[in-house]
Amino acid sequence: MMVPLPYLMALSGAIFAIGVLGFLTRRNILVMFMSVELMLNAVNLAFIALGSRLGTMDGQVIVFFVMTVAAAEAAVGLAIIISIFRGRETVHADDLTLLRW
Amino acid sequence: MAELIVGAIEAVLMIFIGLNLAVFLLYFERKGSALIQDRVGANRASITGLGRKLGLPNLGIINTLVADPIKLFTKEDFVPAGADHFLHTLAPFIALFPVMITFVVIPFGDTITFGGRTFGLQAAPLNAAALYLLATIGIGVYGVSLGGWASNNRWALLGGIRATAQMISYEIAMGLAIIAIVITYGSLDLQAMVRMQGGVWFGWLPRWGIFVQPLAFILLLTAGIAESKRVPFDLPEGESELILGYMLEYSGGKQAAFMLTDLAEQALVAMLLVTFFFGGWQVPWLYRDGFHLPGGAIVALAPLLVSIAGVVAFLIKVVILCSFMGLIRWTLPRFRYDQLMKLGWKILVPLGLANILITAFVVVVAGGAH
Amino acid sequence: MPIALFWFLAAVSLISAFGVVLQRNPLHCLLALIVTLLAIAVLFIGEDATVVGFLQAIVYAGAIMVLFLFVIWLLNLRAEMGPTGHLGLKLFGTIAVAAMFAELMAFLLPPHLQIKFAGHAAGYGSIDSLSQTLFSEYLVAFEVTSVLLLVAVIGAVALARRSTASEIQEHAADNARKERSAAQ
Amino acid sequence: MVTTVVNLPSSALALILLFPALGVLFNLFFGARLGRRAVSIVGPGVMFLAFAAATWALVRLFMLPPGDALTFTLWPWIEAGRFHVELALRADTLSGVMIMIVTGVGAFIHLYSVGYMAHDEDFARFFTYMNLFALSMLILVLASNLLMMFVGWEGVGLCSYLLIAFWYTNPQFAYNGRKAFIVNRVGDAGFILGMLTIISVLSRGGVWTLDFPTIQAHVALFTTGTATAACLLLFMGATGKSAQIPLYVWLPDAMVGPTPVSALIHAATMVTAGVYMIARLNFLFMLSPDAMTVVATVGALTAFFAGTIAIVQPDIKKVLAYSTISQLGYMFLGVGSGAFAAGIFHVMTHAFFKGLLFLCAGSVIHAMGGEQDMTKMGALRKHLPITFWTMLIATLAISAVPGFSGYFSKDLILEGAYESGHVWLWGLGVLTAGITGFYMFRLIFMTFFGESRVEPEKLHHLHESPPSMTIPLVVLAIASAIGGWVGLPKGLLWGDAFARFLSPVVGNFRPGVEASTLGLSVVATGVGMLGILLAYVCYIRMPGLPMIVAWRAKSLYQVLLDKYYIDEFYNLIITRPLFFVSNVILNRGIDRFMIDGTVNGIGATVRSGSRLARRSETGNVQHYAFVYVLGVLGVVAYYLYLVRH
Repeated sequence: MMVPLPYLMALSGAIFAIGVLGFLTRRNILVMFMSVELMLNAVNLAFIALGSRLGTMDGQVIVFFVMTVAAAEAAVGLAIIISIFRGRETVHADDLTLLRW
Repeated sequence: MAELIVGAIEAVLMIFIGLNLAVFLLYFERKGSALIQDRVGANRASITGLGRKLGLPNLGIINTLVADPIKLFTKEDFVPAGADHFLHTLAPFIALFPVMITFVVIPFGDTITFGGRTFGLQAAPLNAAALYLLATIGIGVYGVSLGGWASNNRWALLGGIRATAQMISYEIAMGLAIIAIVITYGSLDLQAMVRMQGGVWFGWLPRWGIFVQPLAFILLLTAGIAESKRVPFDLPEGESELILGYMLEYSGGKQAAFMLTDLAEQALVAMLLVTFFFGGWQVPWLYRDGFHLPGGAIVALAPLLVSIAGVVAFLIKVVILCSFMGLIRWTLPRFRYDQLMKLGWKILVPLGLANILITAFVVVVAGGAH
Repeated sequence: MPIALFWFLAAVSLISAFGVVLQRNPLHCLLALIVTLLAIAVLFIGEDATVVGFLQAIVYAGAIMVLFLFVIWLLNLRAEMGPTGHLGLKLFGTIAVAAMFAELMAFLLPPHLQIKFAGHAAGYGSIDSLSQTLFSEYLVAFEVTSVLLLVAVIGAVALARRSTASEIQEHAADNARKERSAAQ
Repeated sequence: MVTTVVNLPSSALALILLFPALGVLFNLFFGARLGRRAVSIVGPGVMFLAFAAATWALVRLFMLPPGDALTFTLWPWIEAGRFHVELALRADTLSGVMIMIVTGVGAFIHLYSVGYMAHDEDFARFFTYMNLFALSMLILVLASNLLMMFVGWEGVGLCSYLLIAFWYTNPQFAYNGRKAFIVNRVGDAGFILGMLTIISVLSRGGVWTLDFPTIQAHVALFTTGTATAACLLLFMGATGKSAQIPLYVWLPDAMVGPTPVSALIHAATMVTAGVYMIARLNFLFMLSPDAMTVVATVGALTAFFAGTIAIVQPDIKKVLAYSTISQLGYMFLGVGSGAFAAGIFHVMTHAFFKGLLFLCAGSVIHAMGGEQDMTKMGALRKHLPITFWTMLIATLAISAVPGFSGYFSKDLILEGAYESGHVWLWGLGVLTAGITGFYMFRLIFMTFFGESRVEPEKLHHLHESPPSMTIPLVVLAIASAIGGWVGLPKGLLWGDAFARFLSPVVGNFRPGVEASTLGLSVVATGVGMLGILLAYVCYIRMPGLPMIVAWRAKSLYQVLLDKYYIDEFYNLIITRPLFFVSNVILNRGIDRFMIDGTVNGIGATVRSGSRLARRSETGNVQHYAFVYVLGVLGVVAYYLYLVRH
């Protein structure tokens, strides 16, 4: 007995929305980063759910890849954050507005 | 439904066993070390000196197993100023919880039959138990690290960081070892692994994993001890340099929880080693219908007895391994931090990888596992 | 998976997700995130994606998040005091996100997503089937991903490591040489 | 007159081009680094090698049956549809003569330059240009088709510009260089148009190439009209390159270049390119009597006017420049009246003696430390003996004293002019002969005779030039003395061997009017002697006389001195209006106002627009993300729409 697909999709959509919200409203880069991870997981959930309903492994494989990429992204992203912090002594998104006219 | 209930009971039983093993280790800490170091050790607080009257040697069981716990759990629960209350309280249980829930996947016996119904003696017959182990152990990191961080104390924080780094590093070695084992048995199911270790080679040698994966055994043993942060890997606690490391700011029940975690982890590691390498509940030459001795003689046994024998054998093996780790604890000095990392990354990990390669090669060539 | 369990997990994941967004202390956010990940992992397992679920717990919750933890420690981040972010951004951001959520619901809930589902084949989501798929039709992607990881490691090291004393001296020497050449 | 021409491939031609090319590369890339020694060896060396190769080619030509030619095809150059031009070299007797002149005279002038430019810091650059010039000139004369000839044509123009403005730090010199270049452009426009005319005519006849033999073979395709058009246009190019009326104005100013340049480019070789071109296309010009008449007339007039101007010029090189123009006029008179061989003959002799004259003048200037004004010279005879004697020989040659080279060639030309019926032009030519004698000996007398007018401080370091300069003088002196004997009057010894040698290419001169060669020659020579005598009287016997004459005929004198105000005239009718139009209308009106206005307007609009737009670029990631979310909203809405319908 499986959970109805729309529930899962709705859950994933909700988590995704929350992630977006966090990305938009938090000023701490790290927390923004975490919000990104939230979104990733929401999408993963959708993949898994649809994959299992369609009876294919593809969804899971894609999630597998998403995890890998997330790992890489976390490594590099955090390294960048560290180097930024060394240079600017801040992790606040609205203090890091150098790429500007 | 019955399965669920029985499973719950078994789970409770397993956790109970685990905790008791932890306590046994605690006792062994005291008395065993005294034994090794040729001291008297814990010998106080015998109630009414009864044992003395009976002329029994004073094993200091009381003050180890009764007085100390009482003392611990009646102490004041102290939270340092400026500490993060929530996390400070949460940390020990985050540390303890994963270990607890890990016990439930360990098969401690074959099947037992009650009133015509057969139950597997494994609380949670999980078909991906090996992964489950890794997952829970991985989660275990947070308790220690958060505990260190939440104490608002430099020593504690250092201890936490050390603990985190150490556990993460050795998780890799552990994972590699387990992967090799999984390749060998061709299954993630611990019960299946144990079943495969039944029977004998050449008519007399039990088909235990240790004979197939000695290297994996060494890896898993080392990594396991490191995971449980026991000597010689107790840098996170490192009394001489960090006082008590991440436990520094803890007292009473919480500290007890932390210590319990370590001990339970050790017990867990012992169980895993037994499961992976020493045939779990398998008794040499014992089959469902009784002993088939190498000579060819057959001693018939009742199925119930066989099952119980399995459980007992499992416990005995675990105790032996625990004691072995205790020996190690009192034999080896503590590593230096760089030595620790070097050992983890430059020795264990490459060994693990090589082991995986060889194993996979052999498996492919031999066609099929075991 | 029992529907009740699903509701429970959904509640947990949503609450903790909100926790990620709303808490002030980055560490608490991290914890909340970990909880979310674990809940989602269980959901995976409930969807017969056993291996991926455990991987989620091991890799995501067990490793990547520790990375975050380390960074938080390294930067010694404490709770943010005072208002965080721009008010306008918060307001409009919330509105936009609400709109997007509404759209997503409208897009995901309706019946056209009701896929007729007749149970899973044996061994679906087991490590065997995953490996089969992964190493047959996704092999190239898999290999490329390994390269990606390697590159990421190198990049992370290159970005985060402090230059050693000798390197600093070299750098200074270079600059001096440049100036001299410029002077000439 | 179409002869079935046999073409023998010969790598000698390639060698002739190869050596100067190597010289160019060497001097260009290593010259400055390896220093004067290397350059002064390589620069002239390559020319002598080319001379050797040219000699070899000529010897082979001699051995061929008349009418045959050597060819060397490198590769197809242009393949545009059916139009096909090959990069090919072709040497018939005409080219043979030219390459001998170019490489021979050129080689010695290179040698001379080593001494003359010894103290110039841009030694290597000079020889780079010189070799490049030689290369271009050789391409011009060896080209097997009109287009390739044009390449050489432009190449020599470029080198001429580079070398005139060699001392570019002097703005006046640079200006003169540009003047030469621009005036040549005018002519070259004519050349291009002529070429296009030929192409169009030929292509209409189904011939899609410009090879000279092919053109010659299909010359029947030309009507008199088209031929006239083509010829006049080409002649326009010739007037530019060869400094004829109306485009001669650049040549006198070109004298600011180093003297070897004047000798090589502006006397011996480049300026004769026009003559060569007409001779090369003789078959075409023969088709249009009008064109021929124009050529002859222009030549005669140029000869006369230039001569008259030369009479009064005080600057030694100016005198020589105008005499060059005048001599070129002779050549055109020759080719214009159909005596192509005579024209080329004069090209050769003129190359000898005028090159020599310039070199001598250079030697004099060298000795005088850059002084060019003859009124500040005089009595240099004892100081520069070699220069004096060689220059005297050259002067005798140019003033057509019998026996010297100039005599034969000029005689042939005048004879041709008379016999082709242009009696007036003949008269003009004879008159010019007198003028020539007069101004040349005026030059000699003012320079080497009379009492010295040299500033005392220059007097003591007067010195004969180094051997590297004097040797070429001697060689060329010999050449200009006896060089004419290859074309003696008919019947005398080997007769006009030169004309016979060329005849397969330029055909034989077919007189229209009968006349006694001897008589004509006597008249011309007599007039020439008269001029010399007059000069003697004016500048040796009674040196005051010129002043008096000049004072009496003040206006005429002034007019002559100011070269008939031609430059001023051109300024007035061409340069000024051109400047006005370009500056006021094109520059200020169209360029600055309309184009710049539009561009700047657009720019300003964009800038002000972006000044607003960049407000949106806050640099804050979250703002961007917000916009991104809005985009997502849009996309999802669109898909919703799709799903619903």
